[in-house]
Amino acid sequence: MAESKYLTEHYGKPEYCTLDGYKKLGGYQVLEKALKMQPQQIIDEVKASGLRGRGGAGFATGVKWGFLPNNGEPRYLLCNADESEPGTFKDRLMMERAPHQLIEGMIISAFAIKAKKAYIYIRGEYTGPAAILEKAIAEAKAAGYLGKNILGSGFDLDLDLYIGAGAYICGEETGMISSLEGLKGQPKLKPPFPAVQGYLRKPTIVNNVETLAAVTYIIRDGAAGYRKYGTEKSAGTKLFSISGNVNKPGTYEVPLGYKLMDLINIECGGMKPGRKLKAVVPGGSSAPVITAEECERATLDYECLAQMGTMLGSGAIIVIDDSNCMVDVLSTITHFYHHESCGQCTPCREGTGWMEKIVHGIVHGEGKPGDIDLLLKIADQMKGRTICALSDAAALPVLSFVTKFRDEFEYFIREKKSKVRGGQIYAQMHA
Amino acid sequence: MLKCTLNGREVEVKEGTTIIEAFYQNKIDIAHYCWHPGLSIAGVCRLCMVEIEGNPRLQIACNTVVTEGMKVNNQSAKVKEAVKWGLDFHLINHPLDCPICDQAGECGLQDQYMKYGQYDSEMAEAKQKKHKVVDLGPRVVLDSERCILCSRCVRFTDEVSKTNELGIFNRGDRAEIGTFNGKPLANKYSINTVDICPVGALTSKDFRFRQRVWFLKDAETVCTGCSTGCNVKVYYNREGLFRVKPVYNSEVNGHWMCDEGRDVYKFVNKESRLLDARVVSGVKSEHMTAFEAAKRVGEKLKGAGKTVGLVLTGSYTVEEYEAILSYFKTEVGTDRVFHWINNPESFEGFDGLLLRGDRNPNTRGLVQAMQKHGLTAQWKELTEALSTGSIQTLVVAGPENQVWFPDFKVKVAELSKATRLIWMTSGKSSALDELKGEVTLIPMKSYIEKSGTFVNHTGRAQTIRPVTSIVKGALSLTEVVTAFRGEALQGSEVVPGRSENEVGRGRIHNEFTLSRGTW
Amino acid sequence: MSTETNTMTKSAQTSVVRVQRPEASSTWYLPGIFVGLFMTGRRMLLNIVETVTGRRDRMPTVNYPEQKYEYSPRFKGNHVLTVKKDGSLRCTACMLCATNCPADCIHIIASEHDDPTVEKYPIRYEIDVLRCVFCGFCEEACPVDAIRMGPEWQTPGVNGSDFVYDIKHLAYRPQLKGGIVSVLDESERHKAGI
Amino acid sequence: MFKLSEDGLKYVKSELTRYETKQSAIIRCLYRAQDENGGWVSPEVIQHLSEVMEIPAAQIEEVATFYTMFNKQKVGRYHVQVCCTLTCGMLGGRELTDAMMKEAGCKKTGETSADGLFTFSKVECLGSCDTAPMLQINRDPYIESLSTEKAVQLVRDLRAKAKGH
Repeated sequence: MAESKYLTEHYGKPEYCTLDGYKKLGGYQVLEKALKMQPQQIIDEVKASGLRGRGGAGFATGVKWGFLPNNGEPRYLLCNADESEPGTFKDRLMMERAPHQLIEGMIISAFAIKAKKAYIYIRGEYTGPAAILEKAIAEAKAAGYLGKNILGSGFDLDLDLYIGAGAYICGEETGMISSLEGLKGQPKLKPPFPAVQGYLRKPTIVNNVETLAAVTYIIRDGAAGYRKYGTEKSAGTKLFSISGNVNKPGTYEVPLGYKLMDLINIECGGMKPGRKLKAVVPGGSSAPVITAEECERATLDYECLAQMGTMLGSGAIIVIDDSNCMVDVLSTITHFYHHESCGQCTPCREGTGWMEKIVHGIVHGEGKPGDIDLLLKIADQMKGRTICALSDAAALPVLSFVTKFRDEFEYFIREKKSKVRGGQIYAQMHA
Repeated sequence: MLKCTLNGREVEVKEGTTIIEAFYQNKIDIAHYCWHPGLSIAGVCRLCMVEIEGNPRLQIACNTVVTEGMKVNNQSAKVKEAVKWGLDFHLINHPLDCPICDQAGECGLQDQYMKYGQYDSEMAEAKQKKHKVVDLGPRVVLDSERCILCSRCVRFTDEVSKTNELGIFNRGDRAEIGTFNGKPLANKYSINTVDICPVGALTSKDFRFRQRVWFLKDAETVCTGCSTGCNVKVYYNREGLFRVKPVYNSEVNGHWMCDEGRDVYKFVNKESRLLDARVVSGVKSEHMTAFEAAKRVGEKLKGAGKTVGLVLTGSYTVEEYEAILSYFKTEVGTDRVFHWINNPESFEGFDGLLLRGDRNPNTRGLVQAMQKHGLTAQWKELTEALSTGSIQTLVVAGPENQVWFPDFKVKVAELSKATRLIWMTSGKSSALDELKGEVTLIPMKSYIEKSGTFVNHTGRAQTIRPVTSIVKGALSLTEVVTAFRGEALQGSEVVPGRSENEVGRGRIHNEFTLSRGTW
Repeated sequence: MSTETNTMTKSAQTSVVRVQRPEASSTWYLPGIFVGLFMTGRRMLLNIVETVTGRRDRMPTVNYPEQKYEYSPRFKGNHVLTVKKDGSLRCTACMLCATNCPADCIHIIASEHDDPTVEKYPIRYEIDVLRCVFCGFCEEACPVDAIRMGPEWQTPGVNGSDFVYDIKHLAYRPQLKGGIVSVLDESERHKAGI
Repeated sequence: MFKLSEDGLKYVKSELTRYETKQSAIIRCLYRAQDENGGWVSPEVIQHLSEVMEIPAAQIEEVATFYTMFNKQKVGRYHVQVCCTLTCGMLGGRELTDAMMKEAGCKKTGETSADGLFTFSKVECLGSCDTAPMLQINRDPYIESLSTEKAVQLVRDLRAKAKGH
């Protein structure tokens, strides 16, 4: 099996960014087909396709759409383009290379869930993609794909772009809704879930860029056509963002169920010369790390990775070779979560800071013998204790790093220097 | 009604009740900081964890609605472990400056630590430094290090006072409560934020450092600051009253009270009280007990008829009005009774939440009593009668809260036109001290020293009980009437000594003191 | 009695020892009186001999008040309020000593300090030494080593007010030579999180 | 005192009605005000916005302090934000920041260089891990696939460019 260009078929063609170029390559034809369908038909098709959310949680999209209450309240569709999970950069590529693909997917999805207003929430740092999207939205509006009575179907949709300002937590759907409401991006209590009470307490569906883009393809090829790719439970293709110590990092689209080692060795050109694979973080920084041996068995689908105690997440694969000190890597991760905790729930607010201080102490040679067990205890108590999953996301890497590479941590605490690179790691060289 | 089981106890609750409300209604302890019955649900302290049968994950009780047959437990080992850790997370950056913290003794962190904690913290890293002793406004001081970011105060200013001064700035463990750019927290309800603060982050400037809370006893009474009649608790010891806090009453004040109402206790303390009776006659001035002075006045009042006038303010109880009005009507023989209101312009005012322009607790009671006795005299009749001299003897009762009578000094001057003036009040005032001519000043009991009934603006009657004695020998209006009649005082109004219960409490306190470390 | 005690304090599982005391009526005091008289007489005679022979240093009695007996430095006598390095009071007016005091003899009035790092300090700190039972609980309760009980034991005075010790006496009396410095300074206090 | 320009006021007014609630306009208006105030959000900026937008100042301050892209302190002309999370951290983002700071003459992050040109921040993942290490200057497009030499050269180039003006 090799890389399959399905969503990314036309990526890299500069004209694909413009409306005309996009239309020439088959764009907006599916929209015409979709607008002739019944909304429920589209939802059923998406349900049948087995499409699962590509943002991280992997929740079945069709099922999520089915949660919307039928009470005649206005509904909202939000596109989550606040891609901030460390290691993830696929959405940026999609928005830069194919803005109209996202817009078409959003119009179809909005039509399916009967939303009259849709937002794309893009992270503030993505000023380039934001400009491209604004232009594309203006083009689509001018061409009548957005606005009143789209293509004579009687369906209205207003699509707008909302820019964030630098907060990881706004990638969480209720955090994003808070941010969109003009508040701090702090997640909201669930229940009520956004599908029932979301943006402005109205039913709201939040989907990832890739998920919404894939809807177009499901309608084009039908559920069966989409299911040609991937496995029974993990259908379709997925864009994987691969970074770290490989020869050709980048975004690759492969069907789900693809072998992890194939992706690293074939698509990414393998490890750097003379280096050995040490570990892989398979789904963005919050996914528990897997060791080189586990990588041999890993296939890129939701089930296999869940079985290994980790997750597919957003499809961000960070490859770590043997030149890296795992304590040092963990220190950047704990710093990240400490910095990004919104500060609402106590276990997360205090726990992320505590863990960072401990790991920081270890990398600066101030570790104490009890630190490892304390880290495990703190991480364990942070799991499942908070409103959103950030606390879990902060705890899981700590748990997995410490248990799977315990020897490195113990060595560091004992010798006050790293086991790799002869102890030459950043924290100690630049103290 | 729904049936559910809390810690193995089957109870019935209304539909839509959250688990924490069910716990509260059934008086079962549950740890929590951010939940407050008068505010929206924040769900951030993560302390009210409960185990629900059939759910592998612990849930927070404040945001989970009870369903039929739900079995909830907050005593399991799993919950206790979670609460212990939840508490530890709260405490790792807490400065533990309990020795100088006013909240010590009534602090949520201390209470929960004794219940769920009692461990040695494993936190060895440096604590987060934040701002201390921040002057937040005219009445509140903030200590950010002690703050646990439960957001109660922020929700209060957003939802109740609707003044939006407070916010949580920054994020993560750098987050701090504060006002924008040092703008003062100066709404009329600001001390409520101190009340609802579960820790010592917000402290009241007025109460700050004046007493440790464990030296204070408390008693429930009614606020006399305005005609709303908020239910309050006063905190006192033998030195006097120290603070006032609201008590929940859904029909009167909810959970809150205004800042000005909290100043009422100051009129009660010895510093601002008239301590003994004074009879001034020309240049001669004589001090005596209130009872003696009242008795002498009574001798002259009896049967004096219409040359006697009576001025009443709305600060007294229904029982007192009844006693004095029937005395004046029948035994003195006058119907010249006048109602003195504090500020005619803003008398009907209302700030939309609690505070009313009528700053008397019992205006309604007075009006009802006067109607009952068929007394209809208007204030201008008094002015006329004083200038014509048809009223020679004037008896004035009140006001107890002189600061809220802006025209107090003007009125004193006006009323002193009477040949003989008998002024009964609990508060001392330079205007009264400077009165010349035939003047008798009689010290009255404050609302904290007597029993009776106040009728608030809605017509709701609320009773008060004597709490403590501050000025010995001061009288209530009822007792004044007894003295007028020359009868002996019954001991009924005397504040009882230490009850058996209190003795018991003292013993427990001593035993704790003497056997430390054994519990 | 012993069984009753056991049921009362189940947590204290130490066994109760029955103490046998002789009946009062069966006790002879006369021999004891004679022993006492002998000892007193012997001491008196020795004192006379030692005075006459000029060996006063061997005498166990002292000529109070000219001569004063020095107690052990660990003696728990008169209270001392310690000071910080700059000479100001160490006390934070937390009132734990007053709370713990079984004789209710400590009276403190706290106030806000100008320096926000100090925050709270006593403007009045009084010990009514006539009520004091010298139990030492105040010293134990103090979280910042602000009150100690020193080796001085004399408490003379001519009227009641002399026995109410104020800050000036407790912290700055001449015997203390400018004040005793607390072992817990500010930085340590912050480290300890107090 | 800070005041928005004519255009800025017009922009804020139009943003206020762009979304369902006027609160939603806070972020965009803060960006605009930050640009007009020389790259940072001062208390005056928030006060002014609060008056123009008729939103409590505390609410705007909450938003301004919550998000990292609003600078609460004055920054240099080039606010260099270097990603130091995970991949960028592994591939030398932190070392690179130190080298750039040394070249620019900044002792620590958040400090503005003496010539007022540079302020450095170590920021969290910017979503360009395949081109690590990378950085962003102000809100301009990313500068990617750096090495220490390239980064130091970048500082020199920017300085030369600023002098040229």
